[in-house]
Amino acid sequence: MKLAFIALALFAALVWSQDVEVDSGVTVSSAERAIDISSQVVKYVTELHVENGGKAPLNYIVYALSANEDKHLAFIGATGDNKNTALKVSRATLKGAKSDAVLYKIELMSVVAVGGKVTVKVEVVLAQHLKPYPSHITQAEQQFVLYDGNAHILSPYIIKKESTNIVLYHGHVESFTKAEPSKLDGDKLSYGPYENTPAFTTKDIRVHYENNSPFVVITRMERLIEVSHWGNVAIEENIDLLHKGAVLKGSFSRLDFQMDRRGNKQPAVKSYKTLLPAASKDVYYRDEIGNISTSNLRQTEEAVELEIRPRFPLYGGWKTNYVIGYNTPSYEYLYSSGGHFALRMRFLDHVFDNAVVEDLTVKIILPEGAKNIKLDPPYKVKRSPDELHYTYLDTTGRPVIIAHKTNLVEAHVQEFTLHYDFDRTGLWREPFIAIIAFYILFVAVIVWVRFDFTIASDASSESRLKVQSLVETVTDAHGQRLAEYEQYTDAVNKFKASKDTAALTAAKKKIENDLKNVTNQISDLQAEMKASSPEVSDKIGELQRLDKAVKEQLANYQQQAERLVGGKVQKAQFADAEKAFTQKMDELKSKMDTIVYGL
Amino acid sequence: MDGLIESMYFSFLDPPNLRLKRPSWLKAPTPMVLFGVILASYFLVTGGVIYDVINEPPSVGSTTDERGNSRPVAIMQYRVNGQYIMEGLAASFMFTLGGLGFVILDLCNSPLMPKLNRTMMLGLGFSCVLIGFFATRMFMKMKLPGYLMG
Amino acid sequence: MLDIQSMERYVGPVNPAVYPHLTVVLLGIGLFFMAWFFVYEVTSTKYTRTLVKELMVAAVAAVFMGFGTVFLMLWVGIYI
Amino acid sequence: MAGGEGSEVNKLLNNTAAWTSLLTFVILALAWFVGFASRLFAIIRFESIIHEFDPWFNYRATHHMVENGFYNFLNWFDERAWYPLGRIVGGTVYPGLMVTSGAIHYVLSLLNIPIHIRDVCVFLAPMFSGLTAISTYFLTRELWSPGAGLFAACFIAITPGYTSRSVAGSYDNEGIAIFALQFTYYLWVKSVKTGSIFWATLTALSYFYMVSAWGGYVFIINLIPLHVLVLLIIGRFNYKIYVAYTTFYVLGQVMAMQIPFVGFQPVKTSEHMAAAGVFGLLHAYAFLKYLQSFLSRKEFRYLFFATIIIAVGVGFVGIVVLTYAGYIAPWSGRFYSLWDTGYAKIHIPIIASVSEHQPTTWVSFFFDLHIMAAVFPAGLWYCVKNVNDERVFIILYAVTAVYFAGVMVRLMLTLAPVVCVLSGIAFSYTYERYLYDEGEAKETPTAVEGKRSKKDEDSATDDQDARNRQLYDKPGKAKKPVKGSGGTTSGGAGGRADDEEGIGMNVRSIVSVALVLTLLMFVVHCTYVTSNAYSHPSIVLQSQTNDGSRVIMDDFREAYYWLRRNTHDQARVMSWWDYGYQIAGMGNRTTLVDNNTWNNSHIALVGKAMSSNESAAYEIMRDLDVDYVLAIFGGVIGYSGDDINKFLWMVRIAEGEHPSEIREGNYFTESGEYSVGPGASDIMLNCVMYKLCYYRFGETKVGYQQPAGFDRTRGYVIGKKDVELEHLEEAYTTENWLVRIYKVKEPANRPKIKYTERKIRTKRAKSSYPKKGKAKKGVIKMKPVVVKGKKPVIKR
Repeated sequence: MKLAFIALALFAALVWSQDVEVDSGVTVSSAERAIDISSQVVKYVTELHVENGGKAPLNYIVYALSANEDKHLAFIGATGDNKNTALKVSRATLKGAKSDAVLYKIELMSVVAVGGKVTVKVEVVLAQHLKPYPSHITQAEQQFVLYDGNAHILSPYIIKKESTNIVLYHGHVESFTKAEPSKLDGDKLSYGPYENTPAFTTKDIRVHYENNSPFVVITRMERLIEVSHWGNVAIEENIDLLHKGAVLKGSFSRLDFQMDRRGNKQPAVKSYKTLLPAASKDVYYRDEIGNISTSNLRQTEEAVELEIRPRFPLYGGWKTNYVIGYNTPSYEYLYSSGGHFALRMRFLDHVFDNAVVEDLTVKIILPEGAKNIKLDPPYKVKRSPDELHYTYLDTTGRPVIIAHKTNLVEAHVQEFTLHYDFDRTGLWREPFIAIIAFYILFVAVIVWVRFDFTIASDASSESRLKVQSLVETVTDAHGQRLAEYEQYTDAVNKFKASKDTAALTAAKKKIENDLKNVTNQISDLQAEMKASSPEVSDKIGELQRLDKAVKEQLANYQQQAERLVGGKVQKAQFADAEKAFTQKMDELKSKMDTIVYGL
Repeated sequence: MDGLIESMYFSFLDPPNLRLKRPSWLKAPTPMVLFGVILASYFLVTGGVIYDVINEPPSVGSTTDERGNSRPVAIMQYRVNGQYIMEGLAASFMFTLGGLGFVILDLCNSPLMPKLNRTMMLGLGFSCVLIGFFATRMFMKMKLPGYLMG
Repeated sequence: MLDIQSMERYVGPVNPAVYPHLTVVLLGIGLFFMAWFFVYEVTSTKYTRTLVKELMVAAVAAVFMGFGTVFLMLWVGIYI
Repeated sequence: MAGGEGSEVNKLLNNTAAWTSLLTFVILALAWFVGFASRLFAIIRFESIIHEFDPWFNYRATHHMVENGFYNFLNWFDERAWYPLGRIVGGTVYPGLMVTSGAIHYVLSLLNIPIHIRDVCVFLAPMFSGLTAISTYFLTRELWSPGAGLFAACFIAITPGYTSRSVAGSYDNEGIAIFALQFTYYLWVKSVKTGSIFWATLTALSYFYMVSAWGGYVFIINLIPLHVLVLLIIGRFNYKIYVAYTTFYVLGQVMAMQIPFVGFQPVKTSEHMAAAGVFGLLHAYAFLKYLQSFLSRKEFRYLFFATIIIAVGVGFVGIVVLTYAGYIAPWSGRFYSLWDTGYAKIHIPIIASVSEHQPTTWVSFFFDLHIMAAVFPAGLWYCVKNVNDERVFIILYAVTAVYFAGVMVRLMLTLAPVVCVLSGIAFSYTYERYLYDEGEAKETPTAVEGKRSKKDEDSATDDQDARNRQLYDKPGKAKKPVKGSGGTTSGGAGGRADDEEGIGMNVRSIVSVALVLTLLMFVVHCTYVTSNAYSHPSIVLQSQTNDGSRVIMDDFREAYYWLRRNTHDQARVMSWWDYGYQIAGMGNRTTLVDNNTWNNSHIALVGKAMSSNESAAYEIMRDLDVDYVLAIFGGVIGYSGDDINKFLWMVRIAEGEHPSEIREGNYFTESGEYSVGPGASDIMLNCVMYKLCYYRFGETKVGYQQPAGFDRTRGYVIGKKDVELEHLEEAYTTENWLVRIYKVKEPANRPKIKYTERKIRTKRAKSSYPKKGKAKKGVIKMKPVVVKGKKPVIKR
């Protein structure tokens, strides 16, 4: 649905452009045009002072480009009286206009009444408009290019007064078309002023001048933006470069290259700077065969400056490609309120100055479970159907938004906004999956150990295992019993202190009761084991005997205590009785322990 | 079955009445002899004898010092896959010595042995191990002066 | 569709500075329980082992290991 | 629950089985980890990248497989190699490596773990080093005792001899083959012990993996029969061995034949005949055993010798006859050069030219084994002293491996594992003698251990032994006779049966401490060697500036990437064969010769082009439609491994094929040494290689004080400074001149050639092609034909 809409918009913009008419009364009182052809792109900045001398109020004006220029048009924008609001510019046709002029309708902020004035500044960027000539040069030669243009400002209106200033690359000018008054000083070339040029006046001019600025074009760029709600936005740019200047002919000599006096003025690209966002960290720069070790990073306050040196200097006609990626914290670009999120960042980012991008693809990977996604781009882009991307700990896949645009220049470095909804609890799905994975592993182990691979089960090992387990239970029981003894003694001692018989008897009953259970349990085990392993059961029998001994020790200790309480015996007498008791107990216990260990 | 064998095998040939016995000098070597042989070959191989055979290096190298008169050098420096015969043999001797040290350490544990011998052998074996170890280290340092330094 | 000024900037739930500590602690505990689990599996015999205990230990181990792994990934820069 | 856990923990605490298993597990895990970590120096210093030469081909093949699927890989005809011949990759590689990493990659991608296949390849070898450690543990446990196993595992994890081939990024067959080797041996020992078909089958399977992974499988298929044979001779035959070997042999050979590269070699080449012979002999022997039951002694004796003699005689004669009839291929040159060590030097310059095929010096032994080189004989001694079936095996393994290691530096790799096993045995046995003891001796290693990082896992091991002992002694303290409590530690050794007093505690502890210290030094050594000697990608060079900061010279990749980007896709690049794989892998361009040196005459042709003068070379280049010529030149930065230093081999190999045109002697100075300096011969100064390297080098000054044209590697000024190129033009030269690429010009429209020259041309053209017969006699017979399993139809 959305797709259809966008397609429609594009369609409207390109083909089905609306008609305009030009009121002959409207005139341009004065116009200055600055043309910058010092780099690989051509920049026009035209300032039109329009007078509405017609009958009807004026709510748009028309700007014209020659067909040739329009072929290379990358960007066109206009500003009105206040400089920071862009005016809407759209393609238009005019009945009876001369054929090769392409018209653009610039809609004004406010209607200009009859007799009113308005100033409009139109900015046009042409990409790959300059033709290297000669098209092939050797390593030592300079690069010369041709600029084809128009001495006059092409306009459907009569222009009272116009002038054009061309900024050339600082270097030698081979030739330029004279159109009086026109003059060249240094790297400035000026045409005009001309008076009262009629509508659609053209005077073709051609400037043949030295231009050693890099003509490097990004033939293909893929920009991958991966949003993670753990607080990170990862960006990766996949860039193909081609030097579209004059093609290198003959051999490349490293010696000459090293000896070359021209430095950066030679028509080859040694290195350039790429500006990354200020907060970007762990930057990488590589290609198919690994890191490109020749690059260095500078941290400035408003940006991270990455000086990129391709593996080899780029001469005319040489290609290379590389990948550059970095992480940025999410608070730079990601906004949220409740379950609603919005990502705002640049559709195209700076690669190098005066860059030209022929084909840009932007892919935005959102976290798993992002719903009703809406992209609003800064300019018309072509959307491809969304895809799914699977990466670490993914199950249903992450939605990927894909948008294309061709023929971009620096003026296109603008921000898009992407709205989507995301359930914050969905953040915990990855840990959950990890946990599940581990748990499955463990359960697998549990199941595995329960398998029995023996073809013929051998009884001996079976019984040994059984005995072993029984022994363990015995050990437990024994430990329990020791605990019981302790309790017993404690109880008796307590009784000594607080002379209440009731408590003692109560405790005694309980403990004896427990002891009986344990003893029975052990003797059961013993019986059980008699069959399988007699010697163990004998040991246990030994244990039981000792246990009896312990019991009676306890019993007579208790009697002693009672008699003490009853005053039948003296302290001293009781004391040594107690001593005897304790050491007796100890040796019994140690005996038992040895047996139990011996099991 | 056996009858079958009898009939078909011994029907057409009958065992000659000969006394095969293996000659007296040929008897299975005792483990220790075996070990001795192995150890000897180990000594040779680690000494790089095969290397010496193939690209005949001099037994000892020689350099001419600043005063022009030539001095012998024991070790071919800085060349990991190059050596003089003597240096190789010396090194492998050290290896073997270390090995023997361990063997002795083991031997001197046998219960029936007078205290004195035991201690002496212990000392002997122990010193063998240490000497072997440190000597080889020293060779290495002479070979590659940068050894174990960064 | 709300406009962006009305939203606040989004920050991740866990401060990246503590990823290492979390990783070490969680994985440490997780490994302890895992070791316990496996030792138990090795030593216990057909007669002595009890399913409930195994499952309990496994569960604890799994939880800690799971979180530990996730934070390990985040630590090494795999922003899942 | 908590209380329950408490008691549970207590129960575990005094449960020795738990402790041994836990400690074993922990130590193996540590060994794995340390082995993995110590192989990452290259990654940390440089990046995650494939190392020198062969790995690049393996990586390329793996990549191709991952892209196009397994079957397309098996049928892959690589037209970008050996132009114009091409190479049937599927039939000429051991696919195990590619399949392994491909499978890993596949599984990972099933789990949505998007790891690039390159990283899988880079980290494969370190991963497998862990597996090797574990299988070594098992092997040693079978041979001796778990304690020894742990020692061995820790040794193999870090021993340089094995690390050298398995650092991260050296993505080569050996990386996984050593694991396969050890595992096969473990299974073999196991099956000899149990005599069960199950284990024998597993052995065969593991052997199959080994065959698919590395040409070194020949070692296994000869060592195991040798083991059986020796067991027969020393009269240790039993039906376990019979079952084990027959099962293994039949299954193993059949499976081995499934590998396209191996094909019918198992029944057709001499390398495998020993196994077949033993197979037959074993049956004869078993048959006799069977007869013995119902024959009189005399008959039997007679029958015995008769049959044995007949069997051996017939078998031997049969093999010989078949060999001469050409049904069985004779030993391949590479294999043959193991016996006649001088062979390669004389007949196969290509093999001899590879540095890793040089015979070994003592340094390598020390470098790769360190203390183990000395301990190894002790371990052997223990095995010889109380020998049994499987220890016979390890003894044989040791002896053969030592010999091979002596012959080729490269085969140090097969020696390392057995050395680790035996040293593990020696150490654990000695420690059993010197640590097991009532009283304080057992504290020694623990105390020492305290001083050491946990990473140093030797300490972990002996610490573990000591701990075990404490646990075992616990019942001992309970004044109870303990039966077999030491069983686990002193496995078959029975070492602790006699509980000796005698040597004082302090002496014992001194010995133990000293040994621990030597182990510590061993660890230091291993780390040092690994980091300094074996962790260089060799496609990225690193140098220190005088202020200590390091400079990275990335010239190789610069050049290869230039090729990749800025030459047309089908461009054919001529270079010496060392760089073939790299050009194919990184430059993605067609090469004439590369590192699988299967066609000597082709290589010789390239060598001839490099070593003859430009116009002659131009002929060859035109015939081979070469577009670019690539040469490695280190003269500017003093890189010694460059083509000028390799040039003599090119000449030799060329001479082997074209004796009429190339003569080694012509490239020497009058005094007969090899030099490109002023004294160099004209032929030298006019050969293409010289021109490629020194074109316009005469104009440069590498240093202020040096004169122009001073070659840093050679250390003198070059002989001829004004080098003109007629048919070539410089296409690209990297930043440090390390790689120089030249474009072969199209022929001039009207070549004006004087009649005389033309006559010479024609003669040369005639004489440079009749190399058919010669090639047969020369080298081709030796390896490639045989290796590809074809029957060498015409000899002589």
